Amino acid sequence: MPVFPSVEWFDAVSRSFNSDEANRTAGGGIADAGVGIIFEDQVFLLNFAGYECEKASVIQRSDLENTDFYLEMHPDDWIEMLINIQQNGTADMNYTLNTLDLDSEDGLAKSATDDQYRLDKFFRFNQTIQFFFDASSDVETEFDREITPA
Amino acid sequence: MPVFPSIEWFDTVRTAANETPEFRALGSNETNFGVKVGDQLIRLDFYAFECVSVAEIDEDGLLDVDFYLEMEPERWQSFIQHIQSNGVADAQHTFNTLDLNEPGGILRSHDPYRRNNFFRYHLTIQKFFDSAAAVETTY
Amino acid sequence: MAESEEKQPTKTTPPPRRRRNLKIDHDVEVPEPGYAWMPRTLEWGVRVKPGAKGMTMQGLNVGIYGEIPDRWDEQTRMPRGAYPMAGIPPIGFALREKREVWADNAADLYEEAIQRRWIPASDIPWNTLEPLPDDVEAAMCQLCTELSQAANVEFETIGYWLQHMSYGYHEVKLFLASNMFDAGRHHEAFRKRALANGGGLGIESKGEINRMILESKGGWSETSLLLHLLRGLFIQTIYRYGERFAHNPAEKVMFARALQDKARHTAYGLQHLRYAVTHKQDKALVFQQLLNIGERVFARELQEPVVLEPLAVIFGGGIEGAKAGMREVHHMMGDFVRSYLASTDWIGVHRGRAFPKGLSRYLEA
Amino acid sequence: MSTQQQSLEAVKDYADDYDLKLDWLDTRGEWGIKATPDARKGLTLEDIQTGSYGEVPDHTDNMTGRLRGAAQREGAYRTGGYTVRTKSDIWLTNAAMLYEEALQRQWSSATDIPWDTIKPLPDDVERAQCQLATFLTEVEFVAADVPGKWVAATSPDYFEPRMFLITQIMDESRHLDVFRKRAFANGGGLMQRPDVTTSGVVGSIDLSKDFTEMSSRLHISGEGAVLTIFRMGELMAYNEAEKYMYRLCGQDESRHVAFGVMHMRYLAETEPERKAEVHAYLDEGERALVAGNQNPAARDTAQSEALAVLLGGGQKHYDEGYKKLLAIRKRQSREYIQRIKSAGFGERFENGRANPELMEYAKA
Repeated sequence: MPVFPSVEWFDAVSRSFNSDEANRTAGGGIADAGVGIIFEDQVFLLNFAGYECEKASVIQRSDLENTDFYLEMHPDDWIEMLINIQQNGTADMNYTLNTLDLDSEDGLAKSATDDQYRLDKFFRFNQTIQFFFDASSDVETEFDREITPA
Repeated sequence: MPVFPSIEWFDTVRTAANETPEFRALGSNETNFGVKVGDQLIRLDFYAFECVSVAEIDEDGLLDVDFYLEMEPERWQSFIQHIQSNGVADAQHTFNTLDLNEPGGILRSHDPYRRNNFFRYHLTIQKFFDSAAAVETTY
Repeated sequence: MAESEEKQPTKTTPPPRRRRNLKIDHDVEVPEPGYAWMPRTLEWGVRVKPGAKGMTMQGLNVGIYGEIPDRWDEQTRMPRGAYPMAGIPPIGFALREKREVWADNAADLYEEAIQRRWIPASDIPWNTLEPLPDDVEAAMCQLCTELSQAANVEFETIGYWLQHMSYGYHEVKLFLASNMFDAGRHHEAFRKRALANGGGLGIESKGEINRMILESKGGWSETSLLLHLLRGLFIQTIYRYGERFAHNPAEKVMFARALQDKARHTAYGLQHLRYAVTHKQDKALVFQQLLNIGERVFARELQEPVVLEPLAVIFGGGIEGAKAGMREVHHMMGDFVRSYLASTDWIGVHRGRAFPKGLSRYLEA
Repeated sequence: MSTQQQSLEAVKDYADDYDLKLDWLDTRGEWGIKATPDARKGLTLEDIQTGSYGEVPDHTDNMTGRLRGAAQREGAYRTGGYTVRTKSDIWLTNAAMLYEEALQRQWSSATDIPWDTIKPLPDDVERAQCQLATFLTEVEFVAADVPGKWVAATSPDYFEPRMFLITQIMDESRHLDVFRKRAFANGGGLMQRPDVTTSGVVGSIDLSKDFTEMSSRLHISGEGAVLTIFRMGELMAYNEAEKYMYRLCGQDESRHVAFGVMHMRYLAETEPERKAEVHAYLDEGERALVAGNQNPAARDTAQSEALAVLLGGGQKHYDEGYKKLLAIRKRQSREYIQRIKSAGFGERFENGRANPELMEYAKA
């Protein structure tokens, strides 16, 4: 069972996301973006190209400057979001990415270069990124800790 | 095994088409049209993303449809058999091509506005008949 | 120092805190709300449910919201049925009569356009293109040049008119936006075909018909007559024959898809033009006059070889077959003229003896 | 395969025999072009920017509607009357990509919104939602009418940005329609139309005579503000239908914003002498952003009251909703500032030119 977060876990989610053609319609579709993911001191890069998430890899924090934007939350909030997705099949109304972004003091989507054009890709491809994390409901996931919901 | 043409045959194809995601993915439509096989006349009603009904009609019923497709029974049979051997109608067997290839054409209508519905939905109609590929048929 | 440490970004952010609600300033002074807008509605209690086609624009036309006035005097963008506010400066819409734009099928055609959309980049199997003989490729490229330019004229024309149509008839504005979108797709698809198989673009059109459509500024109905009926049906007929004579699945799909779009535009044109004729006494006469000229311009430009000759080469499978191909072109023109005359009759404009020889000669084909 | 020259000679002989002109065969654009589809996206507009067909002139006298790269014809009518004939007036580096993205990411308000998830809401909340929907129904099609005019006014040599503008027209149609649908979907109706916002007053999007002026107001100020509304809409949605509606509109809107940012960036890089003029448009845009006529998140408008009701969860919690609205305005202001910096006009936030009230919002 893959552990969140890990390349193995992101690969499993990518397989589920990439294989579901429904993710290409209804506001999904091609999305070219490098998306960073920060979970404590672990940093990952997701490469979205065309209709798919093509690759997940571990990167250095300094490499975030090469991403279009990155998503960073308190580790407990990451886990809470993913549990919510697993319970509902998709994120419910309180756990969509945009809601998490606006409804938190620090925000969720950030830019390492302060380039709003690249950060705006979070909005441009919002449904695709949402479909991606929603696809994690198909992936049995292990977490490295237990959390108390906020 | 349903006989072509019969209500049973068209109903079987209708069920197969409605269950095909590619059929629905071609988009919504709203038309009714006739299929004339020799003296036999069948009316098909399409609405939204489905073929909603098939019914037998008489010659007068042709006045109530947007258009109808007419071929001799042997031509229809050969057309269906082609789909069944090929899986789908190939480039020479699309209705538009058949209409232009056949002397006198196969598309008929008494109303130019309603005739135009064939062109609006021809890919959906084509996909409907492609669904016959999986329907065991006798003639 | 390790490389990763050296590459640390200069900008550091504090570690994220546990999520909590948006940070708000509780000391801010909140002005008393007026709520003047709260009771302002002309009709309340509407509950439209989605049907088999989902929630459609046509489905919204209930109660007062479904009352479509013959004239819309509002000179701003106020949505039909919204609670009006006094003192809004006008924008100035030229088309405010229902008969100038309306077609009963506009809302449904708009939804249909969305449901039946396609994507030239990925829905056309471009990898099925195979090299063609130079003469056939050149003819195909010339045809695509002409079709792409005609689509360009179509969206330029609608782009001009869209801003002049009042918001009382938003269904028509929405449909025409989809018509522009379709035309853009045709412009794109035919350009792509010309540049995808070892050829290139051909020569531009002389532009007689283009000019006639683009310079039609007297009224939208008159423009629609030329754009949707005269030129539109011609292009639609070419698409039909394009599907029939496609050399590969890519061309087959391209023409088949474009044909559906074009038939939608025709459906609007026919309904609108009939509406215009039946709601204005002399409109049929105006259309007669315009077509007397327009058909002759059309027939004259057909003498230019850039459309019918390439079609003859395509239909004939090459220049050597162009003679046989030209016979097919005559069939095509016969189909066009018959559908055109049936359509003019349908809208209430009977061409009769005024129809030019340059076109009627194809009726024998 | 024969060479083109051999084919042409054979053709000419044949043409003489059969009374064909065939002159179009040897009067053409560049020959031998074979664009290759992208493995992931199919054959895109970027793929066909190849050979001479990818060369975009800095200035064009193409007034006949000729496709870029097609052969010019003597005696062709000057049908275009195009006023945009200078590349920097409309160009951006990625219009082709944004066009393809727009085609791929279309959606249907009829069938992609889960309308059946809408359940009756308290009257004050429903009224607030309908008030906002009425506002958006009206303002969204401004961004369809106006680009239509510019599509018609721009030379086909710059067809990539024109193509993008056509997708925007389609997007905005969908926005008009989805908010009208929302107003009627849950026992409500349309409410008070906005005052002034979309009318033809000086400096308005409608009246701009210059594309960049129009774009700075439409794509940067206007749509940037509306993007924030869509984000707020998603945050305060009361059901899945609203959640989807705002999220999908937000995607579209951010594409339009991206167009504006990249056009301004191109202009700043290629015609820095126009920067002062663009700052004047931004001055106007910022005044509108804080004045409340254009921006529903601004204070003391019907829309801002409706937003506060929605964000708070009803009239009873208006104060809390209002405070949330202000907090979001801070985000909106910061995003706007960052966008302008991305576009190459960030100096206005260093030299004191930026609207002080806006800066205050961002700081608060």
